[in-house]
Amino acid sequence: MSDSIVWIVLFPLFGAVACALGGAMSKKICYPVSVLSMLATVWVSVDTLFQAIESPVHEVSYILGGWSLDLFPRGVGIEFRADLLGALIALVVTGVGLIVALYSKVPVQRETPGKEPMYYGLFLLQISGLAGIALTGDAFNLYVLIEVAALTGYGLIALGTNRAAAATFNYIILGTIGASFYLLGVGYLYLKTGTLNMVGIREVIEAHGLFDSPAMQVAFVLVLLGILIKMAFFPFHAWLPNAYCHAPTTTSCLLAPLVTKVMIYVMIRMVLTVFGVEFSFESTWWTEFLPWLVVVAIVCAAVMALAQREIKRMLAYLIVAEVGYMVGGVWIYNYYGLIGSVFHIISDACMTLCLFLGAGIILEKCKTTHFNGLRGLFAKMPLTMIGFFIGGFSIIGLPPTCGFFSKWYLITGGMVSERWEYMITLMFSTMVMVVLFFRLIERIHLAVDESGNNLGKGHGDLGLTKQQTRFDEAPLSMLIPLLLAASVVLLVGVYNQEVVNQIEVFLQPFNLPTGVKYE
Amino acid sequence: MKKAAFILVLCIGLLLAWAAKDFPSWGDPQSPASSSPVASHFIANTGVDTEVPNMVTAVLADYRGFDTMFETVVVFIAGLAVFSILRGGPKNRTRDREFVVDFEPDLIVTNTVRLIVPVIQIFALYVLAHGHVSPGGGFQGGVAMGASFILIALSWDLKTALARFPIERCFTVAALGIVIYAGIGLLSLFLGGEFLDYAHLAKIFPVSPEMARYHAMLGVEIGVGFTVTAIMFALYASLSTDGRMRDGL
Amino acid sequence: MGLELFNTLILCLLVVVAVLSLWVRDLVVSAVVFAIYSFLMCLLWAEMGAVDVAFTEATVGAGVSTVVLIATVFNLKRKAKD
Amino acid sequence: MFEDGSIFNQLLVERLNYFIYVVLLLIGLWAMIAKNNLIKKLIGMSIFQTAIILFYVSIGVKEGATIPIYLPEHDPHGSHAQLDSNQTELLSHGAKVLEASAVPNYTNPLPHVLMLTAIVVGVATLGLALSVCLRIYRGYGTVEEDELLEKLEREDSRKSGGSNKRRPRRRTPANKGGPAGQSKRGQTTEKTKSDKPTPRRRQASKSRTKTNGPAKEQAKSSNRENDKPKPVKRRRPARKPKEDKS
Amino acid sequence: MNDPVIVEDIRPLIALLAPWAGMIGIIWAGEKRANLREMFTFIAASVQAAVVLSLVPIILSGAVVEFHIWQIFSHVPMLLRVDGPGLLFACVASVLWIATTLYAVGYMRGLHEHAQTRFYSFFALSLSATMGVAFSANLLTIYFFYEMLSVSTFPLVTHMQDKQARTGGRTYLGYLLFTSLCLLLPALSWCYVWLDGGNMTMDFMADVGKVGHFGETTQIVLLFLFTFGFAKAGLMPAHSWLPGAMVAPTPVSALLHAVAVVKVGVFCVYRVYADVFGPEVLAKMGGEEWAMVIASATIIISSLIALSQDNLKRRLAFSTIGQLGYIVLGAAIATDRGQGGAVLHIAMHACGKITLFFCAGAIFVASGKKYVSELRGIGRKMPLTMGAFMIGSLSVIGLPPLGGFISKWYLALGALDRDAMWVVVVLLISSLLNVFYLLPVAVTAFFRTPETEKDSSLKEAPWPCVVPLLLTAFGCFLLFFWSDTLLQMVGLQP
Repeated sequence: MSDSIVWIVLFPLFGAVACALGGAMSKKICYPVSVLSMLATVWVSVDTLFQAIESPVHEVSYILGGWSLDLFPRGVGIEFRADLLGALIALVVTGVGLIVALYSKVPVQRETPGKEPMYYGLFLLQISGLAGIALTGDAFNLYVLIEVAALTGYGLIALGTNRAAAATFNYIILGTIGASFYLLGVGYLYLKTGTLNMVGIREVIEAHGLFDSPAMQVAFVLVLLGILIKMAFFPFHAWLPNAYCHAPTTTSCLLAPLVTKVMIYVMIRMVLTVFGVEFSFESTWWTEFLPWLVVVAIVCAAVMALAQREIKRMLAYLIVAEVGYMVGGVWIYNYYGLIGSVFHIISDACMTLCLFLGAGIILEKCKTTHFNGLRGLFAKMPLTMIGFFIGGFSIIGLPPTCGFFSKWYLITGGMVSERWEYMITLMFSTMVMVVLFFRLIERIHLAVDESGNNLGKGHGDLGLTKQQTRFDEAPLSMLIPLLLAASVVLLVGVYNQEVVNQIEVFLQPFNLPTGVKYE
Repeated sequence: MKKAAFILVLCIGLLLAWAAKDFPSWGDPQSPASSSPVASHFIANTGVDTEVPNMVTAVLADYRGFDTMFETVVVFIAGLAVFSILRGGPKNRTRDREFVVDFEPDLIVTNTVRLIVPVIQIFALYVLAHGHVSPGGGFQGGVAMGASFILIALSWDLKTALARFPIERCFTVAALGIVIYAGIGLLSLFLGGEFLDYAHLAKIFPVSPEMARYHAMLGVEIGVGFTVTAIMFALYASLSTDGRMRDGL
Repeated sequence: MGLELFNTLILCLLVVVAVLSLWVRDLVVSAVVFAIYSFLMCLLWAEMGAVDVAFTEATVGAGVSTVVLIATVFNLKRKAKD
Repeated sequence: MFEDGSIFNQLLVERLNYFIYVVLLLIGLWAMIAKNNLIKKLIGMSIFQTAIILFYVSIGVKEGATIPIYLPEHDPHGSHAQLDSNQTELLSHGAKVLEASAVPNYTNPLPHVLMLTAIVVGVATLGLALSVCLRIYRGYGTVEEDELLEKLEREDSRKSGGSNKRRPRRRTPANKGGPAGQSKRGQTTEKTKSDKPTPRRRQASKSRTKTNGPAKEQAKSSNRENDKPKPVKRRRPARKPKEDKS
Repeated sequence: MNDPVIVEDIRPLIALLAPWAGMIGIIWAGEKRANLREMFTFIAASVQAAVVLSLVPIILSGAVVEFHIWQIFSHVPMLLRVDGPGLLFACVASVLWIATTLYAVGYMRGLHEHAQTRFYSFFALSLSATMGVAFSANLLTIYFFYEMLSVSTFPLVTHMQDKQARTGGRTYLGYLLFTSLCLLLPALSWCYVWLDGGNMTMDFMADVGKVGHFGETTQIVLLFLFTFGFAKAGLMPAHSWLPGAMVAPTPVSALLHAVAVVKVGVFCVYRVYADVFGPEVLAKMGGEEWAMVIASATIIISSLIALSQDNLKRRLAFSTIGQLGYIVLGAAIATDRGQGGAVLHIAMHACGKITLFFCAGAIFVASGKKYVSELRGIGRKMPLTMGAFMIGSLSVIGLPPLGGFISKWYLALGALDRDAMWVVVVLLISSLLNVFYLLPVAVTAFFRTPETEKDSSLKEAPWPCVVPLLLTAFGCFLLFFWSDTLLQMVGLQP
């Protein structure tokens, strides 16, 4: 249908309202309602993506309230624009949301008993907000949607244990600082350009040549600072690990793949669409040095991940490192780097989802995600482990998982613009991830403890009772989503060309430096 | 920590101050923000497009109605989150309070409140309905309405207030408000326009498109009012009792 | 010009009140002082011609948030360490 | 120092609003980062947000302009008050587009609208954060950052052995003894009233410890709340059964 | 090369997927139905071998078989192509897999090993990866299967799941993944971006020598990255994973560390030298000199180390490193006969060395002995085994009428073609060293009297262990007499 783009936001919204209204009657309906609304959402977002692909200008524009855009600068009404990038991200958001919604049946009942209506309401509103962020074409509307996503996120995390609540407070403070900085930056933009529509702002900047006005520079700094805080870029990452590793299982499965990635999408949107390539890269001298920040970020995050002894916490630090990848991919400023960044948003969402689903199942079955509790898991639940390891291999970047291809493009980008420091850092973190995941595999596969003493009689004896290694797979409602996510990781890898083609179509008009003639 | 914070804050302050010299001079009508075609369009065309004298209301509920819808959703989220975060704690206070509040409702206070509350509520409705031609609208009216219930809870005790406005009903009403808002938008969507394009409501109501926008805005404000009223009260109820919904302040 | 003075006065008062509300140890007091801050803010905005914003701030900022703050502080320890 | 064009002149004289908004912003930011009490942090947060709102409103100010509500001569309804209120009539020559000369008479409504949204978002955030504070106080008995942090340290170090995610919270070691200031009070009440509670109450408190709250804390608290509000009970017998049921 | 006829055919893919099908069957059968499980392995192996052998006539007729799987990048397909060297390698691997399966049955059952299902399934996986490497048509495809092999052999190496297994596995993965991710990947993306304005297909047939467009230093750096990136080739600085991986059960060591894994490494290096750089580029840049130097150094040093090893499997491992050096050397010689000799040596050495490993395993099964010094007089108790061992050693040393002779002969010829006498000298010295570290084993076994007679109960290992090693020993002769076919396959006319 012609207006499926707005349905992407509306289906979860109405689903949430239905949960809140119907949940009062019976808590049973919440799960089916949310799954159904997510199915509908995925369907409309696929539809939107294809509309964007087929349209001659490769974007779907939808003005809410039916106001005209013929004014210069545009921006009377609020515009929804799904160019290929936005449509892709929206599809990722809704797809992840669907898988997690399927997954949520058991953990939600276990971890937040009696709160299902509120939980699913917040869950769906979170997806609605994130999808809206991916689609909106209005700078201030983006702020509102960011706040929607943020508030639902606080709620979803703090719903869990007291520890989670304690972790949430930092998140609230930092998240509010970030969002407010963004709002302030938008204010500066409005002060100088007089419009709020993203494209409108860029039109004004280019028409009036506002490239080196201090206010614009400060606006750029503020917006960037706010987004970096929201995406847990290294110095500002303090809120992330605690929040994600103490949150309820379903929450961490939903937030970990999406929130940071969507914020990186916002950064790309700001850099390319709002400020424009010329402003962002040429007329700001200090963006030269951002890749060095990225280097520091990746190295520190990777080292801290090495120090962790608990899967979810380790994964949280991995996310911080991956954020570094993507930010670097943008700021090394070339064609391949941006392709890599965008593609890494997608693939990282898939593999992080995969890993957190696996960790959730481990938590469900073994009551712990600490490294010591993992021995003999492969015999206990092989399918889960396979899914989990596919995610892990993708993080390491082994072909043909999607992680390999995004890393490939990032490395290529670093090579093209001769950012050797960035490239070497990628190598370094890759090796760190190899260590991390094969350490996990050893814990699961071998019968050796920390200091290397044999626990069993060696020779395949894990030193566990038959009871502990009995085949005991997770409930289907959790297992199927995990395997779904794992297969998505593989499929996105195998058919990466289909995705990358769309990204290339999106990036063509910005004529970024490619280093070589590229046809 | 404090030193670092102070230095960081100072740096940001210097940055902002540095930017301030680029600002247009104070209250300059020619500043880009004031003179931009967008602002002028709002000022010039609100009357034609919507016939609402109060431009702020028009822009809020119509030109940027989508923002306002999500703003309502934000309020709704806050209510849901606070309620469900605080729920399910120990049934009684696990810690004593610093000072015992006198539970006995004071005679003078209650009687005064009994007189005031209806006035407040009438005024709230007036603010809500009259927002088109004077300052006010859904939020202000809703907050005032919620404040009236909070006042009851303050002067008697929470039980009395909850008897008038049970907490479950709060969320029903709040959800209803969002349904009203989004429903009006959907109606205009189904009538062939974009989402929230109220002008198309004229196809089913015997009014001109402008008046359709006018009245649809009123409906939207009512939806906002519902949500805000319910959630403001729910916030107070949850927070003042630490989620137990008993023996409030 | 009178408005100018009024404006300046309120702006200076704002800073004082803000510092005060963060400085006092008693949280209830600081909540009340914050209400004063909000109200000054609302006056300032009304003077700047932003009547709707002023109205909202008067109801939300000076009204509900203060009540909510105090209601919360009643459930916590009233004295702050700084 | 105040000659024209100097930064001080620009800031303090011409653009006092911008200067003050920066100052308020910094105060709020500093409070959010450096204050120790969580509630203080939140008040700082509100100041921070109101500062930004002040900035937006200052953008919208226009010399010699009135509030963004049509004066009677521009009022779409005022203009046709005298002629019969026939809708089609009204359509034909009701409201007109404001002529460009009149536009500067009104302040720009857009920032006001945005800030309405921002205010509401602010209060929503505040409420949510306050509820999180209550939850923290429920679990750790303090809203002071330093105390909270050390308790969390202890809890994590205990929990790193790794067992069921939910149960350790229930009997978290962090709450044993309670916070510095409060545990003392707790102990005193314990000492003074330890003989008071009847066996039945002990029973109740014990059974409660299984379900929620750390054991000692619970015992104390049940004692306290059973004898502290005594005067209250005396005044309001109606509440008594409720108290005991729980 | 003048581009030959290209035949579209799905058979390469079948050869690739047969092990997967087998693996499914194996897992389905499980521990309880052991016979069924091993039968599935046999079926998979024989299907694979049959398919591969059925391709021989096409290749001999000078054609090339291709199969396009999917498009990796906009202009880099995932393409399977069967040409002479690849087919030769594939034949060796798949045929020896059958023998190894038979042997593995005897070995694993003889020692009552645990987790045999896992063992067989990952064994099948690694064979599939080997086929992929043998048949892949461009650098990216080969890289995919290379990584797949690294990961799928990890459970086999750490099969024992104890402390040594952990150490071995760590060295194994540490070396292989570090080199492949940190040296190979940059080299690949370098080629991808900078060649042909980003149109590099990295194809072995189409893009030979396009690396020549780079500057001198870049070429050297690339050659370095590729040579050590394929660490499975076991060139000297990056060789330590191979002895470390000897903790694996003997069938694994036999097939993977005498045939599949290490040969995959050298085969990749051969591909890079012969089909990415191409002889003339190599010659122009002068990179092949130091490649040859490294290879020769590897040969000599590893042989010297092998002399000092008392653990039989470790000794064989170091001898393997040396022999791999031959192949790299031949590839680096960059003459037709040299590179042909290198490919031949893959086959010849595989056949010889697997015999030796089989024997070592058989001895371990029968007597539990691991060290050369323990083997006195064991030849009288196990004549067949030790006889096979003798033949294997002779073939590795390179005496006619055994396969090893042919390959070494062509290596020497190739060296003479570009009159590098010193290479010939190196070959001679290393052959002497081979004699010194291989023959003593057989000699001790046959002619030294055992110090104690108490292990009179000692007799031959169970037949499934003995038969395969006899077959492979016989294979060494066959390879000598069929050498002209092989020569034709690698494009050398005898």
